[in-house]
Amino acid sequence: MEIDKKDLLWMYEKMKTSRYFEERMETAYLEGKQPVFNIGAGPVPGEMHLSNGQEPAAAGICVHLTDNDTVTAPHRPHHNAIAKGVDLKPMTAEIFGKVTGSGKGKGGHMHLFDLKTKFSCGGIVAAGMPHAVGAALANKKRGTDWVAVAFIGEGAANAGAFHESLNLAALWKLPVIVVVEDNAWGISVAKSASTSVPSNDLRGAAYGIPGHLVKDNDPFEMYRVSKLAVDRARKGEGPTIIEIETYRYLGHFQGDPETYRDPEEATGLRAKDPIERVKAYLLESKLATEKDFETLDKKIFKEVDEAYEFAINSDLPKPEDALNDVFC
Amino acid sequence: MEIDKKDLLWMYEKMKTSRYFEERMETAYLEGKQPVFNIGAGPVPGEMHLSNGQEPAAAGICVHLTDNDTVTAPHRPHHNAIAKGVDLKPMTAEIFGKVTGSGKGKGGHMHLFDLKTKFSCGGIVAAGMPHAVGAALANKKRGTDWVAVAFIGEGAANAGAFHESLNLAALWKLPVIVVVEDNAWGISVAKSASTSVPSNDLRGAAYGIPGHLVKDNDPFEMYRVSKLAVDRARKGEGPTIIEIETYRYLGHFQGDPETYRDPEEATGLRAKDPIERVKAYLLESKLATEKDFETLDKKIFKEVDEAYEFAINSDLPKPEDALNDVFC
Amino acid sequence: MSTKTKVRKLTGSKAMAEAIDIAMQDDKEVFVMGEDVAKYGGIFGSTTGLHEKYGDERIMDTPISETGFIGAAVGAAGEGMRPIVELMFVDFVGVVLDQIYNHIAKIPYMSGQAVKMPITLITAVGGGYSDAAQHSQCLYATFGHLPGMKVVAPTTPHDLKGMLLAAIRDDNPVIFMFHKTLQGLGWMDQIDASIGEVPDGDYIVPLDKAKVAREGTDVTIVGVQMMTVEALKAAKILEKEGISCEVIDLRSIKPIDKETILTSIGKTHRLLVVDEDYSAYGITSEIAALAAQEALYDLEAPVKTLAVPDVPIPYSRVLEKFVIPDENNIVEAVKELMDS
Amino acid sequence: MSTKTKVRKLTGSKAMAEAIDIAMQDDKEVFVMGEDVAKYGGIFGSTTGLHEKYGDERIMDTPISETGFIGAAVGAAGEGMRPIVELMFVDFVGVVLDQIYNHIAKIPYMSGQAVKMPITLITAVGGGYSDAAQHSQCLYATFGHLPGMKVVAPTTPHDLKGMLLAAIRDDNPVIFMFHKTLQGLGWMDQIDASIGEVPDGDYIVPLDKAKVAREGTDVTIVGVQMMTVEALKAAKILEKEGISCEVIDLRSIKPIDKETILTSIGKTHRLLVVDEDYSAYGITSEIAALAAQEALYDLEAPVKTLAVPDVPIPYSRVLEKFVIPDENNIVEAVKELMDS
Ligand SMILES: Cc1ncc(C[n+]2csc(CCOP(=O)(O)OP(=O)(O)O)c2C)c(N)n1
Ligand SMILES: Cc1ncc(C[n+]2csc(CCOP(=O)(O)OP(=O)(O)O)c2C)c(N)n1
Ligand SMILES: [Mg+2]
Ligand SMILES: [Mg+2]
Repeated sequence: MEIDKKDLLWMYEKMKTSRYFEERMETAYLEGKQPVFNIGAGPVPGEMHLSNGQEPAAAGICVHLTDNDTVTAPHRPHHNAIAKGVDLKPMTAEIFGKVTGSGKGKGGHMHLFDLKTKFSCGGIVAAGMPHAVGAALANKKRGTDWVAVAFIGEGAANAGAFHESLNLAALWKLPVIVVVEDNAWGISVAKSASTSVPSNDLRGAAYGIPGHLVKDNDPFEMYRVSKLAVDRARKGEGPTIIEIETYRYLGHFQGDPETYRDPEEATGLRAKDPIERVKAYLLESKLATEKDFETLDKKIFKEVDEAYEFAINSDLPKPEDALNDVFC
Repeated sequence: MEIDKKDLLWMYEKMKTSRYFEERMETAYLEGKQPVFNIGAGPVPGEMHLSNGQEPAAAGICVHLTDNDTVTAPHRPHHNAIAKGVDLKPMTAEIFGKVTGSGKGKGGHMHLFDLKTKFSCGGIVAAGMPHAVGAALANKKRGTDWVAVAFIGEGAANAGAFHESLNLAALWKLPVIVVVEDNAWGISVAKSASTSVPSNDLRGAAYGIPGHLVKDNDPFEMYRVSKLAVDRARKGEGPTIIEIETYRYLGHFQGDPETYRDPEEATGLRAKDPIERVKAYLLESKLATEKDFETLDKKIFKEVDEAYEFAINSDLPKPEDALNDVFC
Repeated sequence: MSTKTKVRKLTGSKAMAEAIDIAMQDDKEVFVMGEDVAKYGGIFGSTTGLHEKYGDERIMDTPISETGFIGAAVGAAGEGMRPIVELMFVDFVGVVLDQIYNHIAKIPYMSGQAVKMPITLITAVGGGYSDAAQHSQCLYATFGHLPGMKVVAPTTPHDLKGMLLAAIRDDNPVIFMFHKTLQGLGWMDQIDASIGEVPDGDYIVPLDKAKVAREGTDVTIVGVQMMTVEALKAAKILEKEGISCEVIDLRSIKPIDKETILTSIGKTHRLLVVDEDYSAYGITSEIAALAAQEALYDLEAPVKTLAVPDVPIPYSRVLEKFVIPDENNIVEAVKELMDS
Repeated sequence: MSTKTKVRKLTGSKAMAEAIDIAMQDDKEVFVMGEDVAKYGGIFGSTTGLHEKYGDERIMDTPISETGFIGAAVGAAGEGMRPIVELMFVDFVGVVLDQIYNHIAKIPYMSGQAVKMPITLITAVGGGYSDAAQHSQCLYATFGHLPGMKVVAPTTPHDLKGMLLAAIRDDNPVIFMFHKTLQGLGWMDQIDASIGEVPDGDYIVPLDKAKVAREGTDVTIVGVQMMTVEALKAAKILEKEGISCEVIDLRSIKPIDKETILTSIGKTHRLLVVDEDYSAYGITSEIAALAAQEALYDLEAPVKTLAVPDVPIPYSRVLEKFVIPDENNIVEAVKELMDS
């Protein structure tokens, strides 16, 4: 399928933004955690799940979405949020636990919420799927053609919420797309040790809905099947499952010893980096020049750097603020 | 497939026993509930879910099982228990809340347990499925060829536990057979309003396991596919899903106004009664005579009547017994 | 009561259905999801007649997928709708607690109130009719312990209607527990308390206030739902013996209306707490603790409590009767309290 | 301590792994199921080294299917095995509570003890490291409220090993809660309390006994896990100011060891209860209620309590520190208690 230049550049920008955001986060997270690593120390404490390598899963479908469409994401949400267009400043500030954060510092990196772009995420595996179903239900009740996308990992596809959500979505013909980001691992558990089928697109058969499999983290193929799924949903034809074989360059969380996998694995994946693949394609097909990318990258770095500055320079909440916001 | 006489007569006996047991229960349950119906009144209080019409689902597979094989059943368990060979006396006494009951009167009709025949049931939809998976896991660990059968209703096939259990069973190649008793209704909700696929055998595709569909409550076909599934499980080849279109002659529970379905429905189903079908086949094919059935029925009625007598004549527990048996 | 003044009496279930009807009429964002809420009208009658009136779009039967449809309420609320979801029996909360306590209850806080969860979860509680260990629980404290939810358990038809209307219109998540025996259903035990005066039209009963159901001077009895009913029966009996009981109908499990309780203790100096839920970490402990912390010097006797001893609810009637407190247990306990 | 006496010190996680090792060695029916319990050794180290020793058959990684594999423990226990299942974070209990409280906890009772459930559920609790609202809870009382389970929360490596061995061998279901910060993990805050003397070999610590962690005469402080640790720190500070604190390490959430607590109150006449779990319907209320019912005349001051105010655990460090009680809050509270 022909992918127009605009969309490809958009995908490149989102993927590159996400990658650079995560690389800065990798560094920021280690602050205060050296020489002795302590998960609770530093300006960014707590668990940190980074998405380096998984960018195509997010950008390849969000390119087909607008602010009216809903996205729910799991514990590894940064690339999804960035592709959906979440404002980086409150997002970054939240991760730094600042009062200017999207949750006033109460949520943290696994709990980012943005009403404007209808983005949310959470730390309980598969729990975002019914949320997407509910958003899609509201969309249908209101007669809009808005859709809802639920991102999950391949490990989450074995949780009960996966089944209940897809049955509901199919039964009620709701505009839901489930994107399974298969990064081959659920923490230390390989897909073959968690999943009784080779890929989760096959599970569409259990709900009478289509499933698509995107191999080898292919941004172009992700773009293509996502378009089919989003169009189908907008037309009121119901849900779709998309599984994409993606890459987890880093550990499950920062600090993961990764004793369960061959260090070579990540090296091999990095050699096939999807962002570089998109860039190469655009260059080869003369859709963009090195110069264009220099300009674009500058813009990207600037936006991310400003978000980090904003976060770092923002104030912490007042301790007693902890007691507010339980009820409105 | 040839079904030998012995098996067919066994199935007839179990189905007839179950039917007569339920018919007596229908009457017993109404005691003390007339003229004004009060679910809490009479010698058999609480909810009562009867299985009249669903006998083939139970007898058609239990004919292939021994005491070493495990069965878990849901809230509508009597036909499953009887087909598995549970001793009618403690079972009936439990339903009457007597101290001689299988749970000393603490469990009730939804909570019948029998170690000898490895039977259990419970009141939470789909919750028995993981129990069957666990029994099968123990069987496999011990190197036996024992299997575990989980009976559920078609409504339960949309619960998360269904998905998690089948994925585990398939992943670990466990000797599990899931029998979905499709009686067309989940209380007042029709299958078409709860299930996104026409039948749950199709959901085998989500786990890479076979599925069988038995149409029109056919005892012979249920016998046949159950043999395939049980043999497969005993050989260590993994789980199977069987769905059988069965009949619910009565309301969801006794006292159900059934305003949601056409009274004609049950009448139509009764006209195709599966027990009569088996009897007719045995007579036509000259495998049994009317005389044989007279003798057999007498034996059946006697056994059931004795169980009711035992239950009715047994003592109630002492009130303070309520405090025992939390811990051993 | 006088037949002159025109009063209208409804059962608990009719009162609930009327509240939902009013709320749906004046706000099209309100809709209902649950098992058997449509044609059946709810197993315990909470949506009686509403499906005929509002149709499949707004009174939605669901599959047996509590995590799916109660989780869907989160997404719908995120889009600005006001879902009412029914969890048929509170005993089933174990298959959906995550969506309730980690999501519905916490999203407003985790988002700094950017995202509101105006969800009302209605659920049936209570035993007394031999429905055994998985269909007879109250679990008041299970919800009360977890932050982010208002938890109410009204007793009278009047309060069922007024508090349900308040719950549906509250922008915070509300767990609305109704007692099966107080629904006035034709197929259950018909008790007087399940029928009562219910004003026509629209009115609100606050979600955070207990009610003095009967005034008294010698002892304070705190209960909720059926335990309030039993306490009132006991109070009548004790009155004949010259003991004056003040009966407080808790109504709100979370927050607890400390003021009403402390005021009463200040007056009677004796406290009995009665609960149909389990004893450990339950209502009886919560309110006894309130006394120990804020009314110690008012107490003229050790606090007494009656609750389900820490056993599952047994099936057999004799056993169940033994574990659920009733008027006789209360009469006895009050007498002991007066003598101590 | 003296270097002459040969002592062996272990972290909490090593102590747990050693207990499981011993139990698996002397009973082949014992096996472990959980997420990342095999090669990873458990996210919080509870099964460190066991997969190498026992292999896939007995140390089983599972999919993210808590209802599936914890429910499977029911079936395996029914066949006479003794499963140990790990729920990685207690916060995830919402996806599997049904199997735990309606099945594991009730089957023995519903079957009149015909069917036993010798299942040990191990699960990580606690906050203090900014893991936010869905990964920092304790939920002690959530389990304590529901009948049919023994619920323990050991503090020291010594007790972690001894109580885990007792739990695995108990024929009743046991919920074994271990505190992340007390596991002595290399990637978390390294605190002294997470390392301690642990005897070699096989020994049992009873599941139903609290422990006087420090003797004192002026005030009784009851805590569990990190709150015991904070209480002991506070006691040291208060000692310098001439206030003698008796610190009780609760250890057993259910049943509560009333005798140990009442004896101490009888001695000190003042009670402070500290809890890292939510305040409402929690440990602080349960123990304050015990005093109000059984030690009213021993109390010389109203009971004081410190717990997480009823809010979700916030992410930002300053906010989280504000809601979780620490030694300073305890020192303050004790002083107020002495002045009242
Ligand atoms: C219900 C639940 N169980 C377990 C966990 C712990 N946990 C967090 S992430 C994770 C692995 C998820 O794997 P996958 O879905 O493949 O996502 P990935 O981390 O690979 O992006 C687990 C087990 C959780 N958060 N929620
Ligand atoms: C988790 C859970 N949700 C809801 C219920 C209430 N309930 C009991 S039986 C039933 C219908 C079950 O339908 P099906 O599985 O088809 O079995 P059938 O009653 O038709 O035999 C429902 C909704 C329950 N017991 N457990
Ligand atoms: Mg993964
Ligand atoms: Mg059915």
